[in-house]
Amino acid sequence: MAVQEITYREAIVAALTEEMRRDPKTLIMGEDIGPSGGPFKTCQGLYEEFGAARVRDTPIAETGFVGAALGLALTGYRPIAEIMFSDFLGVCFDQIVNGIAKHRFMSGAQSTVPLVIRAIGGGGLRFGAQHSQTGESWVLSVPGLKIVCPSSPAEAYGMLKSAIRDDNPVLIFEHKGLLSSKGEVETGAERLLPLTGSRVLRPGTDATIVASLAMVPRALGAADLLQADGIAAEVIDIRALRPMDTSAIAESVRKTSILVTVEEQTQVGGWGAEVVAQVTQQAFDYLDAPPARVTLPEYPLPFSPPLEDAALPTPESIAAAVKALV
Amino acid sequence: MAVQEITYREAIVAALTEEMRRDPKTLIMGEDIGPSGGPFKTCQGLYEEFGAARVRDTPIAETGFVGAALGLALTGYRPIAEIMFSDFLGVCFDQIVNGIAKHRFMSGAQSTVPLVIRAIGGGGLRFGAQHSQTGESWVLSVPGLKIVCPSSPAEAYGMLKSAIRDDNPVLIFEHKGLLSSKGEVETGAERLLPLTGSRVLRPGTDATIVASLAMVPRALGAADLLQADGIAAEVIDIRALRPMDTSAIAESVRKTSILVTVEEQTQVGGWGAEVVAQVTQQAFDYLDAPPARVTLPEYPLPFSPPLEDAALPTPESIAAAVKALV
Amino acid sequence: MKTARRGATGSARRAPAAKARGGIGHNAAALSDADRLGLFKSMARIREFEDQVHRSYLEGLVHGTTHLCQGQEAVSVGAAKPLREDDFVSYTYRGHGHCLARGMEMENAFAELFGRSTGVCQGLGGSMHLQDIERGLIGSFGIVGAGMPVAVGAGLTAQLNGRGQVSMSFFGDGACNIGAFHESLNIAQVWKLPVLFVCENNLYGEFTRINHTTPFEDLVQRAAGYAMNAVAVDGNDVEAVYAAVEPAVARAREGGGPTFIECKTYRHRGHSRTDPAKYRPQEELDAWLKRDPLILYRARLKELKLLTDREADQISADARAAAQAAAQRAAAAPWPDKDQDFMAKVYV
Amino acid sequence: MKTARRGATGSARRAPAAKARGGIGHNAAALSDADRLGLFKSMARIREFEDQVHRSYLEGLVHGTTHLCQGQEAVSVGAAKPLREDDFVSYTYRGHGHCLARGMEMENAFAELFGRSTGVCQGLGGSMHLQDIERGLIGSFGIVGAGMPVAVGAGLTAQLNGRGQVSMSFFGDGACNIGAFHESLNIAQVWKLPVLFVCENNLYGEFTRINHTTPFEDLVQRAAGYAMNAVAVDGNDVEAVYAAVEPAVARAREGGGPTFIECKTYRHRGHSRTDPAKYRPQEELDAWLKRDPLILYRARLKELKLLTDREADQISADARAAAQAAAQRAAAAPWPDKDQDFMAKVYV
Ligand SMILES: Cc1ncc(C[n+]2csc(CCOP(=O)(O)OP(=O)(O)O)c2C)c(N)n1
Ligand SMILES: Cc1ncc(C[n+]2csc(CCOP(=O)(O)OP(=O)(O)O)c2C)c(N)n1
Ligand SMILES: [Mg+2]
Ligand SMILES: [Mg+2]
Repeated sequence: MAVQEITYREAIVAALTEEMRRDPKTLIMGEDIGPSGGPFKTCQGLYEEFGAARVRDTPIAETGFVGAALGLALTGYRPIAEIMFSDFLGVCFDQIVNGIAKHRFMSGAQSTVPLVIRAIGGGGLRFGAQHSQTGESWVLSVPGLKIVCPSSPAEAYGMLKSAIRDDNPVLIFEHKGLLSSKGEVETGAERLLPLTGSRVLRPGTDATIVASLAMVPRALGAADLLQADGIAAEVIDIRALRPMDTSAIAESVRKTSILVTVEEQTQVGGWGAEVVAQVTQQAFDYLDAPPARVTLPEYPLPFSPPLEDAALPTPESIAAAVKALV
Repeated sequence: MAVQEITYREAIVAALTEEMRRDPKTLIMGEDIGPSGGPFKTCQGLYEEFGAARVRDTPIAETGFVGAALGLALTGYRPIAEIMFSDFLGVCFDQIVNGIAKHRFMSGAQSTVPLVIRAIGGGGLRFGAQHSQTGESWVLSVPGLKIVCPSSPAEAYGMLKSAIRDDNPVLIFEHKGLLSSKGEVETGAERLLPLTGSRVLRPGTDATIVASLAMVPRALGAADLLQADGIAAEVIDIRALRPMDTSAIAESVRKTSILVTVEEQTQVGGWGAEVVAQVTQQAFDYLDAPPARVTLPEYPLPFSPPLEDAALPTPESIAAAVKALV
Repeated sequence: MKTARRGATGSARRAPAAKARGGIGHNAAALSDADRLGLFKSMARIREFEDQVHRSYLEGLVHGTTHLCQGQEAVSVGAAKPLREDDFVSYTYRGHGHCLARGMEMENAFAELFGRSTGVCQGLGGSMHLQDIERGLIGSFGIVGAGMPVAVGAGLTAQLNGRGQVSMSFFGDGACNIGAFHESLNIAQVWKLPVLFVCENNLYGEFTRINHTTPFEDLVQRAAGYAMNAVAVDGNDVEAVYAAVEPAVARAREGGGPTFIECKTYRHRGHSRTDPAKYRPQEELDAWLKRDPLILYRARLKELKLLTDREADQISADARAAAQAAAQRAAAAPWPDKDQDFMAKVYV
Repeated sequence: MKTARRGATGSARRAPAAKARGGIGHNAAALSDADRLGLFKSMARIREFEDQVHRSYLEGLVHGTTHLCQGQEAVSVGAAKPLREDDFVSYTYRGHGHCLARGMEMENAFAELFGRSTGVCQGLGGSMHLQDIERGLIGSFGIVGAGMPVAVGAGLTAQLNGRGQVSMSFFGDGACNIGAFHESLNIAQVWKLPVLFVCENNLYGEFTRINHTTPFEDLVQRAAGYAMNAVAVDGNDVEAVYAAVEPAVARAREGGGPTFIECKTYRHRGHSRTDPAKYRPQEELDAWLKRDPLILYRARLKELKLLTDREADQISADARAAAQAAAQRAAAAPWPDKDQDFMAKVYV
């Protein structure tokens, strides 16, 4: 019950540990998450505390264990599946989009599907095109899922706890570039965060910047740069992509009249388009300029460091996009 | 070399037949497409003409044969893969998004990936939530793919021919609700259609309606209804989703000042958002009202006929969306 | 009583030695006369249900498509027999038989196919997605193979619960070629889960015969790749199915792990309602029609003096009447409300 | 010459009878002295390349992660030996050895790992994605199992071309548990494709030992599920690998279909650069280090009087110097142009 400065990684471990203590029906499955604590150490200590029955090293078989999570959820358990790299969601995509997401609806709401899929993604670490994707765009359109994207230790902790208690399937996109980032978290408490809605991180009156995951610190960096130029940017972490609630973003835009979205995905098919479309709908008369989107380019992420860096949004490129509008 | 009134299904068969005659390196793989001609008869006669080596019944193993298509493409063939229902793209998603789409780029442009995936999707036929999806939203964000959506026999024919000749991976989303629809097609000719850009189907001055696949005839129906009310709607078939070129749509909106998109997918994550965002960008000062989107609701498609019908956009609901804006 | 025909394959040969009780090869628990009559009645009920679905289809009541299981009733019924109420079952779009064998009400099943509010899934699922979670009918999967990992998960639940439950997964011969099959068998075997993999080998996946898609017709051989206990059985002989499944279930309940059970059978009709099934050799069809599981079992019960022809006819007639009446009631049920709160059906 | 150790498993027992020429079990084509020296040199080259990658990594030149193959060189080299220039090879993120064994230039390989414009993939791929389409190196796959269906496709090309080409797919023990593996083996067997499935069983998938993820350690058993010709071999004995692969390749060239070849081996280092590999029992590691394929083959060549210790040392020293020089040149190469036309790299 103490407010502590911990890392995003530690926040994940704390949330998992606390929720697994709280409810014996929870269990976690994934590759190399047992004695070794996970390739990204996001399951550190779980095996020691909860044992092999509830902390399960799986074969390399994402369809198998993600599908098994559905079976567990339908029969009384609350499984958590770890996908080592979000990129691997491709190999179990069917289970997620046709199975997990639709099962309850197709049953006429007989069944509930209380499960969590944690997928660790993101670029900037020179992992190349098959190990650097965040992955949200692939599932953004899938009804029946809840999709959240924690950008800080507090969110990683609070949203993961909520996700585990939620009776619906929740996909959590974690970012490996954030794992060592630090922030204050009140662990051991019932600090649950909602699984919908966005969060204003920095108030401002001149422009609204909406970002997610590792783009959030970069958006905050952009706000600093803009501040120096006398532009007060409001920074919002969209945080939850499905169901998507953009009312607070529209509210902000009614004040700032300028909207810029920042995401670590290609422009076409990203959530930025949805935010732009919804906000244009809700705050049309308030917009001073067409909303802008800062995204990845429309090609796979290159491996070479200077090319990867050039492909990713930066505080500078975000600030430039804002300045072009105000 | 004759202009004929043929069905969308026959247009597909004609394009496949002609291109397979033209290039002995083409071949087609899929489930039950051999002697039986395919569950939707989209491969009728191919087996008889080209034989078992080039018209290949596969095991139920989409990852296997879609991955094999990549291997064929990398080694000198031009494979075409048929996915019986677009919904099944989920089981071979990884091969498409991490393999096929990225292979050339990751190779430093050494290799080319000349392959076509035809996926037959769409609702309205009471097939339930796992056999009624069109599927474009899942792949919309994937760089490296070309994605096209033919809405008429002429497009099914011309775009499929272009896709087969293209040296890039092309995903074609066909719609099973359109298979029996008829239209004029000049077969036997070099009537290739481009794989980017949209097409104006009906000119108008008061509103721009952009639709795809089975929503195109419905959008045209809406234009008829609007006409009766003195509203001249311009109807555009977006036709190609990736790379997306919205310049002609923006051009239209500069004239009409009103934009309504219509798609058979959920709103969140659909292409409509991208069109809205791009057009808002390009024609901001011309818009009289925030663009509207007519889409599926944010739940899986229900089986029961009245519920499925209520979920799908109709000429009436499209016309109503337009009227709310003009 | 017949015992299960052992698969004459390497996998069976190399299967772990049968345990004293519950191992494959051990005689199944004996069936009483009442059990036997029950098996026949259950098969007749499924047959008449499916025949009624076909008639209702022709009347325009069944929407979209539907996948009937006439000819395969002995599998659903024989395999369901050793199950307890608290066991779990997953199955496919061709799943009416499995649902009925577990006691699903005909009326609610018809109503689902008709898209009515009284359907088991309130009309949201349809023919391919009958579900009845209270009866352990955890899901009917439209994507080939997709139900198998889910059954593995239910098997893990069973193992963790420690109450001797089991999970049974039905799937076709065609499903044995897809990745989900492989991952499921491997995980179940590595974790020693109480899962029964019941393969209904009806020789066809849609319009394509097994020899075009699989290196052999005896799918029980697949189990060798997982060193899994396995057995092949005449899937048209309901008692043979029972005799193969019962010890495997008993073994699973006792912690002995999964079993792969290949049931050789045949579907009388086409793959789905639009398929006239012209791709099948007439002799093959004729041979299998002669081995109709209802005809076979009727003869057997007659031989055992448990059932006269008249009684058997009466059972079928009663089932037919019940199916007709249920379909009629279902057809009279209201359509679901278009203005209902669908989002409450998506999320809890 | 050693012959391949036959897998003492059912699958091997039940494998189709070996054909007169090229069948498994038939002696491989004899190796000349020059061949043997070539095998040793090729292994030394890979070893020194990987050791240099490690040093370059410590110097900050290798970005992201990298998966080294020290200890597994005999597989890459022995399996590559019977291949022709026009054959196809697919492999994984642990693929440096396979590329070098097919003649990839060290400098371009280093440059790729260093993200330079002279890299085989112009810096767009990285360590996990070395590719050289001209050498038949059709792809290095980062997703476990994903290269296998691609190899099947290349095998279909080979079959259709009718020029006796083959397709070889390298993958790990862990990959044997994923769906793509299953679908690939089945399709290759049903279509009788000239595909060599070379499993590098190094006992670990990342940090997890095979016994936690697979029902047995002799992965050759998997082949029984496809009735596929199969053989298990000492993957640290380069001639044994060759002797197992050569007849399988010959058989494939002649239309005899695919073979599954399990090579038992071990990686000396951790899974990837951040992994100290503490999860492995010291005795296991020690035993395998003693069976280092370079040590084993050096001893063998000495025994055959083909190589003195001095000559062997010289070969390694030369390879080390070559690797060092190549790395140096690669490190001096320019970064790729940030303003290049990337879209031209995506689409033709
Ligand atoms: C992944 C996937 N691919 C293809 C299909 C289309 N399909 C539906 S049933 C079927 C045949 C299945 O055959 P089998 O497993 O033998 O079951 P049966 O229909 O004979 O009961 C196919 C190909 C599907 N539903 N899912
Ligand atoms: C589908 C998928 N799941 C997980 C991973 C992460 N991963 C990379 S390598 C690896 C272990 C693979 O083991 P094995 O096949 O034995 O090959 P080895 O690394 O030993 O050469 C894992 C789990 C991946 N790349 N792809
Ligand atoms: Mg079948
Ligand atoms: Mg390994």
